Amino acid sequence: MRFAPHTADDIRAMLDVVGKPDLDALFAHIPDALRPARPLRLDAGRSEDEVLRRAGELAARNRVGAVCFAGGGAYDHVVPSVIGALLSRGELLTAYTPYQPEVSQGMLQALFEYQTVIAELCGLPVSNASLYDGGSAVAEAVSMACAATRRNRVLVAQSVDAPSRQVVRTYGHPLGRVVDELATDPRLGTTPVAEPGDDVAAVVIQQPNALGVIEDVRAWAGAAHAAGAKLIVKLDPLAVGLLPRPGEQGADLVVGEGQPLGQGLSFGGPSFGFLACTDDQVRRLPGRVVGQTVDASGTRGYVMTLRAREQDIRREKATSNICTNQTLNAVASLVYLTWLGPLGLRDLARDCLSRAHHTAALLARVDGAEVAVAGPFWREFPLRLDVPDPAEAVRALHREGYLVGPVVPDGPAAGAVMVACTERRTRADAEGLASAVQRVVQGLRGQVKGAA
Amino acid sequence: MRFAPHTADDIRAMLDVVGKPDLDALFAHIPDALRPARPLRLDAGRSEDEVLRRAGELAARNRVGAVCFAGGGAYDHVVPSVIGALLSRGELLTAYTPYQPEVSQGMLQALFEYQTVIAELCGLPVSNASLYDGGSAVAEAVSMACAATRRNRVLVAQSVDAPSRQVVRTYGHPLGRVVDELATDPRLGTTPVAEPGDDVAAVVIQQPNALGVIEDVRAWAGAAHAAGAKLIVKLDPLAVGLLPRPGEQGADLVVGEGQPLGQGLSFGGPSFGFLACTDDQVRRLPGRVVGQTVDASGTRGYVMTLRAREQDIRREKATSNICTNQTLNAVASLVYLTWLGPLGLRDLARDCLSRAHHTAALLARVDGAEVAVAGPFWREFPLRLDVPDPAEAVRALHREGYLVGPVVPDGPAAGAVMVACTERRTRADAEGLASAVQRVVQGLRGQVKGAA
Amino acid sequence: MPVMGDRRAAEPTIFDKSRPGRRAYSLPALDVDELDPAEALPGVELTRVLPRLPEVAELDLVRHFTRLSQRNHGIDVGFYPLGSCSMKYNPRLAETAAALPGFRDLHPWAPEEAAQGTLELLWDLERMLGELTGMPHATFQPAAGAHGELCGLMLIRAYHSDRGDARRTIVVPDSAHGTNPASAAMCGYDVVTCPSRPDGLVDVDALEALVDEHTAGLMLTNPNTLGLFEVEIARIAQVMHRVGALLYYDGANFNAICGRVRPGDMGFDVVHLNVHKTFATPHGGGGPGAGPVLVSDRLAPYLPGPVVARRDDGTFGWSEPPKSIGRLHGFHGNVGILVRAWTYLLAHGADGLPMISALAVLNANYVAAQVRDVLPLHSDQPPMHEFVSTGAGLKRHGVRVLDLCKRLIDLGYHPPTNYFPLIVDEALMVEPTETETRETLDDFAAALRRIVREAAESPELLRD
Amino acid sequence: MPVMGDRRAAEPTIFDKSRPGRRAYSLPALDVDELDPAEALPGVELTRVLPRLPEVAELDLVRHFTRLSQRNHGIDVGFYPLGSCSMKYNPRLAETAAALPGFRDLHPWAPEEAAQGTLELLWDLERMLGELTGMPHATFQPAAGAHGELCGLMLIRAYHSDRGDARRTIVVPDSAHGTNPASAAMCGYDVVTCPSRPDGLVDVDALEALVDEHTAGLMLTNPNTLGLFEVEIARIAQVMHRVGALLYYDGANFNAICGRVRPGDMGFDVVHLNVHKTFATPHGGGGPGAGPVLVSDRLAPYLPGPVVARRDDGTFGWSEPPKSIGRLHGFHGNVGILVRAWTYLLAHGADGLPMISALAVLNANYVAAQVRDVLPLHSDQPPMHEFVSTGAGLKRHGVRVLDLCKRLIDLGYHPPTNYFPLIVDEALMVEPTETETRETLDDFAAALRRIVREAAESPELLRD
Ligand SMILES: Cc1ncc(COP(=O)(O)O)c(C=O)c1O
Ligand SMILES: Cc1ncc(COP(=O)(O)O)c(C=O)c1O
Repeated sequence: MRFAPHTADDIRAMLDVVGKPDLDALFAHIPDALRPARPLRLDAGRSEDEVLRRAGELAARNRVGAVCFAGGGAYDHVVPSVIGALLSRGELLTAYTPYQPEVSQGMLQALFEYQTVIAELCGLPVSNASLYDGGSAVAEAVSMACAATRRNRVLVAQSVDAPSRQVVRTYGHPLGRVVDELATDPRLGTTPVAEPGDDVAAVVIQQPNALGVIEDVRAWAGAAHAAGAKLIVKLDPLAVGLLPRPGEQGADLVVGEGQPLGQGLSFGGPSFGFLACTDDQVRRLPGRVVGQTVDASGTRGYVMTLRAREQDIRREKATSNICTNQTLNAVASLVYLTWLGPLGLRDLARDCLSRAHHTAALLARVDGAEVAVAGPFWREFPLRLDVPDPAEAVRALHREGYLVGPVVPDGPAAGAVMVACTERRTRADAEGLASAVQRVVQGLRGQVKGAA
Repeated sequence: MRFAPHTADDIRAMLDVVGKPDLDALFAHIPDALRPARPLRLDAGRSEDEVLRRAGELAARNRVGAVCFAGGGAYDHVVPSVIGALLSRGELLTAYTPYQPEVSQGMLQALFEYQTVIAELCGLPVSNASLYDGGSAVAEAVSMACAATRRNRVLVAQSVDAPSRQVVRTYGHPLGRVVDELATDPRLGTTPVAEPGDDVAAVVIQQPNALGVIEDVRAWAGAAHAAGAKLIVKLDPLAVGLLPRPGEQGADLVVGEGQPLGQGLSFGGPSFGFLACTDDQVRRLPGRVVGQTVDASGTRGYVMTLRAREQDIRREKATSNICTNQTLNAVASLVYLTWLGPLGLRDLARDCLSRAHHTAALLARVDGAEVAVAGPFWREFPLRLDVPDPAEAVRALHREGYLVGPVVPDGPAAGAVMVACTERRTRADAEGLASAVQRVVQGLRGQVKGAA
Repeated sequence: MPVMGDRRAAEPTIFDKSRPGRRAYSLPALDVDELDPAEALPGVELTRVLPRLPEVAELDLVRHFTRLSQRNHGIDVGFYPLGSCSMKYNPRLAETAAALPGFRDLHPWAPEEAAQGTLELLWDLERMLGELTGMPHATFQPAAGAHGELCGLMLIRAYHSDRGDARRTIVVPDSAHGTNPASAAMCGYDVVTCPSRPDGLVDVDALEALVDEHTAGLMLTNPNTLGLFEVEIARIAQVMHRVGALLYYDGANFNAICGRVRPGDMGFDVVHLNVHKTFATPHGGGGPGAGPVLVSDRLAPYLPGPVVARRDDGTFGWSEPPKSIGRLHGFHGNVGILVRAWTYLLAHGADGLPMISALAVLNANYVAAQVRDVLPLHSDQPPMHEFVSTGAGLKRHGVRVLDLCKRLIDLGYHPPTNYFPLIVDEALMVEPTETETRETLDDFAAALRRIVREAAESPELLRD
Repeated sequence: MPVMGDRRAAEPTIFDKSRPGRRAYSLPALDVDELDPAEALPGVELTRVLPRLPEVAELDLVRHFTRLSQRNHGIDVGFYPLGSCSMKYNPRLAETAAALPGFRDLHPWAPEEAAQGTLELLWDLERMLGELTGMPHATFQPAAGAHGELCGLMLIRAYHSDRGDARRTIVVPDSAHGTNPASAAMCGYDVVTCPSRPDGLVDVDALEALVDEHTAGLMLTNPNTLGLFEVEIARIAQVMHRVGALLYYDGANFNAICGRVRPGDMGFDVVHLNVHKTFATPHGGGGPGAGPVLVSDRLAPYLPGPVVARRDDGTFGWSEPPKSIGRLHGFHGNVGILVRAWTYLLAHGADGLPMISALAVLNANYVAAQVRDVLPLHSDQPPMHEFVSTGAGLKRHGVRVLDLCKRLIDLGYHPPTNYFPLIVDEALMVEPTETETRETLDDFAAALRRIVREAAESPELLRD
């Protein structure tokens, strides 16, 4: 199967124009020594139906039927049908980066609107046009803060999700960046506020944090600013239906993972990262920014601004290299936030709160299970299970039809299992989970006893 | 949940303009006696997620995982992904009938192209822009033939699929139309050619017929014409990858069920019916016809022609009442036929032939199973099973993971089970079916013995 | 900002783009012996030529239909006030539901036990539509409104015949949609036209004079095609029933009263609903729709078979009405469309449906209030979900409603239905539907007023 | 035929269309006790204002984005000869595959046993990409090409560090894409620019003079950004390897050689592929893409973890490379995009892939042959999948390549990449891709020739 339109006649006629005897001749100037010694070890091409059949077989091997209480940055929120219907339109799906504004006004305007809603959610004046994901967004924010403060040490709360902390380290390592962690309060699950040293470029906290607990952003902003450091908040964008926007509370940079905003799961990608900042940091923004303009005829229009920072321009001194990012996902989040609106955002955030607390109360009644933190949580909480291996408990619960996780990897709640309740998790789901947890804990405890 | 945009403010302001105190006042002139005595006995509205959850539950109760060897007018052919991607575009999906050509050129041109490919497949010069389905298309063709010949008796081969024969009867009954059936050759499964009486308006045969067997269209055209009758052929549109187009062989009207042309199954609808005819019958065509025109500026354009026949025009003397028909399905078939092209049509028809004959040979080797006709078949054939109740065998096979059917309702092959092989049915599928048939026949035979 | 490519230019046809040997298709590799057709089918005439279908690569196919679509208006693009069509928002959730593999991949001849989900859905739908119409029994075979009309009239005929009563005529108001008389003719009836009063309502006295023991029934749209509720419907029903005739309800305008007034309570005996109007299934440029027919108990035995039944064990199956008129469809009707309609009913429910009709009526009255001084309404009775104005006043400027419609297109609006109903001179039939915003309605009303002003001040603008 | 509505007019923003209280959303009914946030979260500061998100009904939402999309060009609409972007047909079958619930609904932290399908797919993809690049080990975390560059350079850095070898510089040709030096800078390297020869190829002698034991590596695109195959690549690799430096292959132009020449065989040590170019996953207006990185055995221990592994029992799971540089992505990369790329590889296979590159090269050469007399190529070496012409000759008419591009838009064409690569004066970089027809290429070449003619005959047409 191939998508090229060429008939044998086409090829002959075109080779004539080009002046080559055959297709291989187009490659004649490539030294023979570079050609592979043997034919490609790949199957022959397949028809659409055969490809989809194989895809269907593999897809069926993923077991996605479980009721999803999993969290850790990706949540089973409602994804309204309009998103797929609109984003699949060829004019959006098959466009390149809007380098040519005359023929890209649709995408440019959508990105401008996206930036506006993200800035609004973050409570900051400026947003870029998307980043790869939440993890790299934290790392990019750290780089901005280091550049702004000319310092090279950052404090990252241990209650920031582990993958993001790792990405910060990976990005920082070649640059000699020192990444230290702020311990979590063992009882509350929050990050106790303390003044950073004056060599610190930024403090990074997460709201709500990876244990689901709500941090005191305002206090942290005060502490960071007192030390001349930036406060970076990794934000769950749906939390602002309930909590103040971090920018209002003093955060200098607000970043996050866009998955909750209408993105579906698809194993964690594609989704997108967002980043908003204060006005003074605009020139250091990684990625693209779309601006409004007025053309010669007085018509409103949109263009990619800060083009001097684009990737087709040489920049040995760059602090960011992002070119292709996650435009379509960003636009999907715009569609989602338009669908949700301010009232929906509020209702959704409140529903998550009610459902999560209801579920937590049910689970707390199960013998051998307890909520691992005492601090205030919103949609997600760590559940400590009295079992030898929490990963085994996660697997056993999945076999019972319930997906939970991830397992908290470190810190005071290490070994607890995250449980998240979106607006989709019903009372019956919660009751089902509670009795599954009961069975699993009993079973796994028993196993150990049996083994002992 | 509702889709109306009205806020409470909107409603108030609009009622002011209209001069009504509240919404109920808009209905004040409707006599009270007409209002229902009690509130609606319906559930309260649901959110999108809840509706889709319920839809998902019901959809899951349909068991569609079986390998599909079923036929009888609906077949499991490849439906390429491009169809859904294009037909879901809002400009096509949410348009009304193209009454206003200035803003409907896209749909009009697509219908014009549709008519062109259908006429081409049928081997006749004219096609309309679609009918409801294959069954009603046969009935409409019969009406055309009766009007043209001013006769009111038709001969319908018993080898035309039973539902179509019933629709012809239903449509004809109020008009006093006499519908007689032509018997099927018990050995061959074809309809033996015989001269109809000179009171016969039309002979209706099916190509290939409902037993899957290929009829002699050319001979039937001769016989019908000799009696002054029209020959109506209900055509499987994919068969012309192998067989001559009926129009070439003398058919006056060619109709059919469009399902095989990229329509998917969806329990038999929506799909569409097609109808093509000779030039002299154009004014009697039911439904719509789109024609090409040139506008004042010399640009090519398209319009609905024969508008005098449209439904917004009074026509007590009508012979057809079709208004909304199956436009989007017709356009889907155009996309499909464009995807398939002449070479694909040929390859597909030949693949079906090879696969069906291979499967028939395998099944014929099963003890208690035999192909019920000796005539030449293409994609589909009747299989006679040595079981007391063929419907029970169909159910048992379905439980084994194979869908076959329908059961032939009448005629010499009555009680046989139809087995169809599209290009998607692999060798492994056929082998699986053969062994399932073996098990089922043994089991059901055994049951009777056990019961006896 | 400039736009690339001229969407006004004619798009070449797919045949113009075709080149011999190009292809988009791919088929599974043949893993059985390839047969020579001539050998496998001895004695059968085989084709010597292949149909001249287009030959293009997949990208060219995608481009062609993408570009055609860009040359088409739809609800998704803008306001679509086409009277008698209920061009409201088509919720995308319905598309998601219909595309579920369990619905999409179900073969029409699958055994009942494999089709329990769809059968239950249809049974459920029958209950809901029964509640809304006041008629408990349904057939889902009719594929559109006109198909439903034909079905309903056949039921009326079967009912009379069954009583040995061979009635000959169907009464249709002069304001009726063309499909009404056409359906009656297709059902072998003579059509008797009943005049409307000057205010557009049925002239009941005239009706009474028209009917007798040969009258099989009356077809009525209520609200009628002028958007007016037939307030004397109870008397109309009396008149018909008194001579033993039945009443057929054309559901095209059901959006005006859905959840508020029930055809059954008005005295109708049989109704079709256009789910592609009232229940927002997409029109698709002229279908597919669905025209389920609902009937009262006395017509139930005649319904086309099979119908959906609930068995004692709680499962669902097909059953054949005892005196069925027979099939009207080769399979079971446009089931995929009925799935969409079902989602619409579920989404709205008891609270949402009466709100839909209220807001549809509000929107129509709101536009009417803003234009009736320049484009007079045909009637003083308040309109329901649509209104009919006359543009006859423009004639003195040499301007026709046709010109007004073309001018609307210039201004970016799809024109309303025009020159229908026939009884109104220079009719303009506006149905905004409930899913349009006040701002859209204001802008549209302003555009109409502007055009009327232009007609007086610079008619040449409109005439060419 | 007229067209309704002016697509050139500015579309109001979604905020312009917003009205307080309008809504599109619907959420499942709350079936647990509703908590008062202030009570449930004592001591927590709650928001007092809601973000000013747009408030519109669902139809207005659908219309807004439908109308925006109509103001955008895409491959589906027409030719898109944007050099360095491989704007080829994006097969729709890939969308179908990625939308399968088994892929779409998989949670990133699902246990391995619940993710066997996707893990096997990624393992399979690693095998196929390994075969095509000649490098057997992959990470799928990079979300785009530039992300892959950063990853690859980090691997090079980790490799050298691990050997106690703290190298400082990365060499990048002056023709390189901007992301190359930017990635090097982000990885803490000093960038050394290597000049190109007048014919656009790397000046290997100059390169040799530039490198020493402080050189960590060289980043190279081959064919390079002029569309020219670096025929001396073997010598380049020798030069680099001799000083212990590694070679990074920027896969942006892999479409030219996929299935024919392998970076591994050319001497490269690490490569990224842009699946949103070579393997036709849709660009989405600027992403999502995916930039998987493949490496030879010696770099494998440093790959970001976790990577996919096949266990002895035939199941698949995650494993952590022993000396991993750590994560580059919060989850597992753009897996949904990788599913699409996998379908593309399956669909084409061993026979199709070398044909793709051949026809991509043929198409570029075909256009080049038709325009090189008026828009001279930068080099005499035959171009591969794209060519770079110079429009410098137009300057004497006061016309710039920028004007030529605007004129192309008037004529209905998306302009080629322009003013890149920087080393070519008034560069015009044309990449037709293999999915365009000869007719399209003929028409496009004719349009270019027409504009060059206009530049001479009526330059004012172009200048305003
Ligand atoms: C009043 C009326 N009756 C009947 C019909 C016919 O319905 P359908 O187009 O679904 O066949 C229409 C359609 O516009 C109509 O407006
Ligand atoms: C030569 C070259 N290298 C690198 C890149 C960056 O790739 P991406 O946009 O996927 O990050 C591009 C993109 O255009 C490119 O053309």
